[in-house]
Amino acid sequence: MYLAQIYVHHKASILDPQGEAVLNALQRLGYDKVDAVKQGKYFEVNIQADSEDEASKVVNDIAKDLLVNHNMESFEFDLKEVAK
Amino acid sequence: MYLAQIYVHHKASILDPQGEAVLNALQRLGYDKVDAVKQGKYFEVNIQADSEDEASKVVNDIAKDLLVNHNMESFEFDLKEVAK
Amino acid sequence: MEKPKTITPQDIKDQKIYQDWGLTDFEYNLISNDILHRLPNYTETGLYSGMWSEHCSYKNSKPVLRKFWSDGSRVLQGPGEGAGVLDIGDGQAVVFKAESHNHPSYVEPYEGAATGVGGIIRDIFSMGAKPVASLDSLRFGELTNDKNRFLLDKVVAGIAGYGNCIGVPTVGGEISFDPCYDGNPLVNVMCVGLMDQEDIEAGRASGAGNSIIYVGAKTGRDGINGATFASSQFSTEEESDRSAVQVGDPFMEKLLVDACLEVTHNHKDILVGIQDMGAAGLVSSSAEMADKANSGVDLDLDLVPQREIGMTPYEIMLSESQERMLLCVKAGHEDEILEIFEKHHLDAVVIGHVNDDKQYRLIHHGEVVCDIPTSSLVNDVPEYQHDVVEPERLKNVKEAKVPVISNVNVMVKTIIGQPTIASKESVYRQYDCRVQANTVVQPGSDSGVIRVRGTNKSLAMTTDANGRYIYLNPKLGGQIAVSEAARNIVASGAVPIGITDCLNFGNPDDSESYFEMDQSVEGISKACEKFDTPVIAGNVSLYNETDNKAIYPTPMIGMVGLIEDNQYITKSDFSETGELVYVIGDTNDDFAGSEIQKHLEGQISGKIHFDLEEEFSNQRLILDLIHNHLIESAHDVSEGGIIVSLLESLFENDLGLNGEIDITKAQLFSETQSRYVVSVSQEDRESFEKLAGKKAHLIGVTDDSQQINLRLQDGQYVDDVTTLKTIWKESLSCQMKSKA
Amino acid sequence: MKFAVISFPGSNCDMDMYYAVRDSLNEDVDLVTSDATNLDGYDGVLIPGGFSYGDYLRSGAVARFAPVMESVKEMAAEGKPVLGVCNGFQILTEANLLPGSLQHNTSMEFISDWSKLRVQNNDTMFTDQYEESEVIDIPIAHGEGNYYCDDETLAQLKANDQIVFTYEDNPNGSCDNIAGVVNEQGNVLGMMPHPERAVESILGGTDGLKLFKSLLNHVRS
Ligand SMILES: Nc1ncnc2c1ncn2[C@@H]1O[C@H](COP(=O)(O)OP(=O)(O)O)[C@@H](O)[C@H]1O
Ligand SMILES: [Mg+2]
Repeated sequence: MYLAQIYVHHKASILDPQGEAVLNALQRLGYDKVDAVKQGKYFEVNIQADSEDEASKVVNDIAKDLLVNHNMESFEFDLKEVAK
Repeated sequence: MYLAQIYVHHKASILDPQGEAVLNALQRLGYDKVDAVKQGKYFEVNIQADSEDEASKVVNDIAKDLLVNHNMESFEFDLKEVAK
Repeated sequence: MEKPKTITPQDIKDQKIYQDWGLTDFEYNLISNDILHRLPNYTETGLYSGMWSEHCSYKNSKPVLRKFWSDGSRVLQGPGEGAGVLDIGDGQAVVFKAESHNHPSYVEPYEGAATGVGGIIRDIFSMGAKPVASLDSLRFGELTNDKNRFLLDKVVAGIAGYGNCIGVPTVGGEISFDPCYDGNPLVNVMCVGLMDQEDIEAGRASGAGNSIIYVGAKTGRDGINGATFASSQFSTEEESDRSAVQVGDPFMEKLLVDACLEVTHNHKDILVGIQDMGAAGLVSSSAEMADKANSGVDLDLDLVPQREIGMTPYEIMLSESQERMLLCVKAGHEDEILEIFEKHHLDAVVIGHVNDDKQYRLIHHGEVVCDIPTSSLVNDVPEYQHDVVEPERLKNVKEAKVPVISNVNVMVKTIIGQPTIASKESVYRQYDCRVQANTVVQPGSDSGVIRVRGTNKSLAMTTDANGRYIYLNPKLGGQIAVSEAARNIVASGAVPIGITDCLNFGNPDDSESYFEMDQSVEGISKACEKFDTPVIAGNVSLYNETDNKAIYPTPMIGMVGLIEDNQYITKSDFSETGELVYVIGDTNDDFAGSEIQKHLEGQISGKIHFDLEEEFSNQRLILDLIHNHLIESAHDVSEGGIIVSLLESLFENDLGLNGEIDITKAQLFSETQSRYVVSVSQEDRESFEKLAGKKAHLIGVTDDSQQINLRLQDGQYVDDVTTLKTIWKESLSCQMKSKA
Repeated sequence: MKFAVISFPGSNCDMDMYYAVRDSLNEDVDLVTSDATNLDGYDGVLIPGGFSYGDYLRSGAVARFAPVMESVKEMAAEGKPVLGVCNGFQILTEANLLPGSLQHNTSMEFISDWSKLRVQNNDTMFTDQYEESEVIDIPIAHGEGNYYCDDETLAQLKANDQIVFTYEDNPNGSCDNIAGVVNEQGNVLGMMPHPERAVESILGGTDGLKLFKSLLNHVRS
């Protein structure tokens, strides 16, 4: 069994109103050391797979099919083997 | 300058409707190897700080103040030093 | 794209780079030889390509658009501004317009639909009106296809996401399905606003020295030259070749609405003009504003708020970043306006001035990067006359076959379960239709109805389009589209007062496609004149083709009606047992383009019948009946035929119906135009029949049996209303959830 | 009597609430922006629905830092009535004036509809005009109305009779069908359904009126 941690973020040129809103709020709260915020999605997915390769294929597939909007987002992931 | 990558997720005991919806959709698409999905948020925050300690304090503060709902969510983060 | 610096005017000419941006050799030569008398540089060529695209210039559709009838005593503002305006009495006005976002919604359905909503709302408040309602008219390919289900799901989520957040209720719309919309869905949205007549604003930049103020979101590389993109045909291979997707920010737009309305209401004296930045972004808004005032502008692009670094003048000017507005403000009063925006947490900056030499001049990093006559961007675009050729299929058309119904119960169940016919509740349940607390009739009836707060009046609104009828007969189909909209308005107790349109067609260079547009516009115009509903705004979306396959010609009609007194508001449901049910209008064998024909034959064909005079007199009758309090409910008969209308009217209050109807089983599904189903209380029977005369056919009485029991010419139809209701209610969501 | 309706950037039901008080209750009411730092002179505060700050991070999360919230907290502490509807409810939970949190609806879809509510506690300053266990029709319109609290909190809510409204037909997955709760003192009510949309028969129902009338009676006495 594998645990995939998938990070989805906006592509650079895509407007991220959520990140903007968080940045503005932080600045109003006085966090003047915070320069830029991007907000994305984070998934933890449990995958039954016998090898890291197999798990990694599943992650790429589900990212392509569902989790990631390729017009606007890109993604990265980490895989960990975990006990059943 | 530091880049903080902050992962916010539901506490284990709490039902995560977004994750459930994703899991259902994946199962409908035929991904029967996917067992469980949790959906959270992922932030990339640029912080002007002179040390890792200072940056990490900022991250803890903004998480506590704003980014995380401590009723339902918990968080982790990584810090990277980056060029200005 | 190559770095602009390295591309010289000579390169643009020699390598015909302008062609990549949609300019023809003829247009390019016109610009360099007749307008500028020199070669345009990179930025200038880009600006012409955006402004001279079909989307901005209507160069292909203008000859047709001139055929629209736009007069009428209520018209305060016809086509040409952000939106049209009609007088509704008491010093107030209704403002509305519709817009298509078909291509963007195919590429990125959530954001495409959301930004469509955002764009049309900006058109409304840029006139000085408060947006009070929206409607959405949608077309998709069949739901048996994964991609179409995905598109429907995301488009609806996008409309909901934007409309709900900004707080404009979505009170109506329509959705239907045909294979011709595979790869080419239609996403048309309409917005309606209300205002005091004295507050009407125009998009004008006049008075040398007055300031041009930019407000709202920063400019990024979003949807660069989207206008040109929307004006070209689509091929599936090119899908990946596009600039950054535009993302909507409804929160930003909410701030903009509030701030701009404060400016237009309270600071009229110092505001010269205001316009939204839509297609072709900053260039189109600034050039149009200046041109309308017969002036020019000097803009300093370094002052334009930018989200990304290193943007070129071309990118800055043609970006279609959302949620931006442009104002012209009297010199010396800039700070007053900037303060208002600041109070609303918005960034606003002076980016230039009106000049006195009518030139359109842009400065970037201290260099003049564009210096051309303003008017040439807006007015010098050539207008194209197109050949019109009647398609073969429209010649020698035969009557449609009368369907053979072996089992009427099965057929009724099948038809009411078709996604085009089934309840759209699973969709409109996602739309906040009550925000602003004015919604009197919510989605699910014939029209959405919004009361005008502080008066005893209401506005009814609907969208209608039927590509099938227009495909079979463009001219009559055009008349039917307007009539169907008017029928919905009238059934709710309102007098139709005007329309907006969205002309969704294929490639105008195809002379058959052009014929369809030309003829349907004639039909629309004729019906508008008959009903006294001028065309006050509209939008054109051409090139709706994928891999050379065009959609059905689908002009969408958005209509608004006025209810002079709220006591006339009428719903489409039967409300009680013991009501007499009548059909107004005769039923014939009209199966051309019908739902049952599509279902049985897999395609549509045959002759369309329609009589505009009959239509008009039936509408008049319905209004008379309502004004005399002689009917309890009214529902028009449209797709699916009379059986669908009857059942829809029974469902809401779980009633039954028993009676006799002098038609055949097949005619239950006939789509003869100009008909209504109405219910009448027993005590009004005599007065009702006296007024309605031969137009009314008594067909039965409502009861609490929860059964429909109709004796027909060729048999009897009995079924359980509750079962039918479940099918009708759940079909759409079932089909959305099922796996292909 | 005078009420304040708080308008945050992005609130879109602020005017609906304002009109409900002004036109259906015939009481004095002001629209107060969230930048205000003082609510002196008001007998009660109404926090309306909408999408404050776009609801971008979590609904209500950013609004809780608006300057006016200090005064709202003071009023709550003084025992004056504070009503939060929809986004107002979300703001009150984020501001810790009410227990629990509001998550995405289980369907993950926005839901706009009429809903039947049961009045579970008609012994509050917001509900004493209703009958015990009365079932009322009030519109809902939310994407994140799924009420969550931990078991301990839920037990407390029950023990103190803090659950004021429940859904008859739970639309969003809320635990124990909760549609509205009060704080322990009983002067802060948060609810997802919109009573201000049910105060005129032309809008489809008037079941929300009794809530405003209860409130008014309380303030008067
Ligand atoms: N996309 C939509 N958005 C909002 N309301 C819709 C939508 N589609 C259908 N409706 C509503 O469902 C009802 C039935 O629609 P429709 O069958 O198209 O009516 P008609 O045939 O009378 O024009 C109408 O009240 C309409 O406003
Ligand atoms: Mg209708």
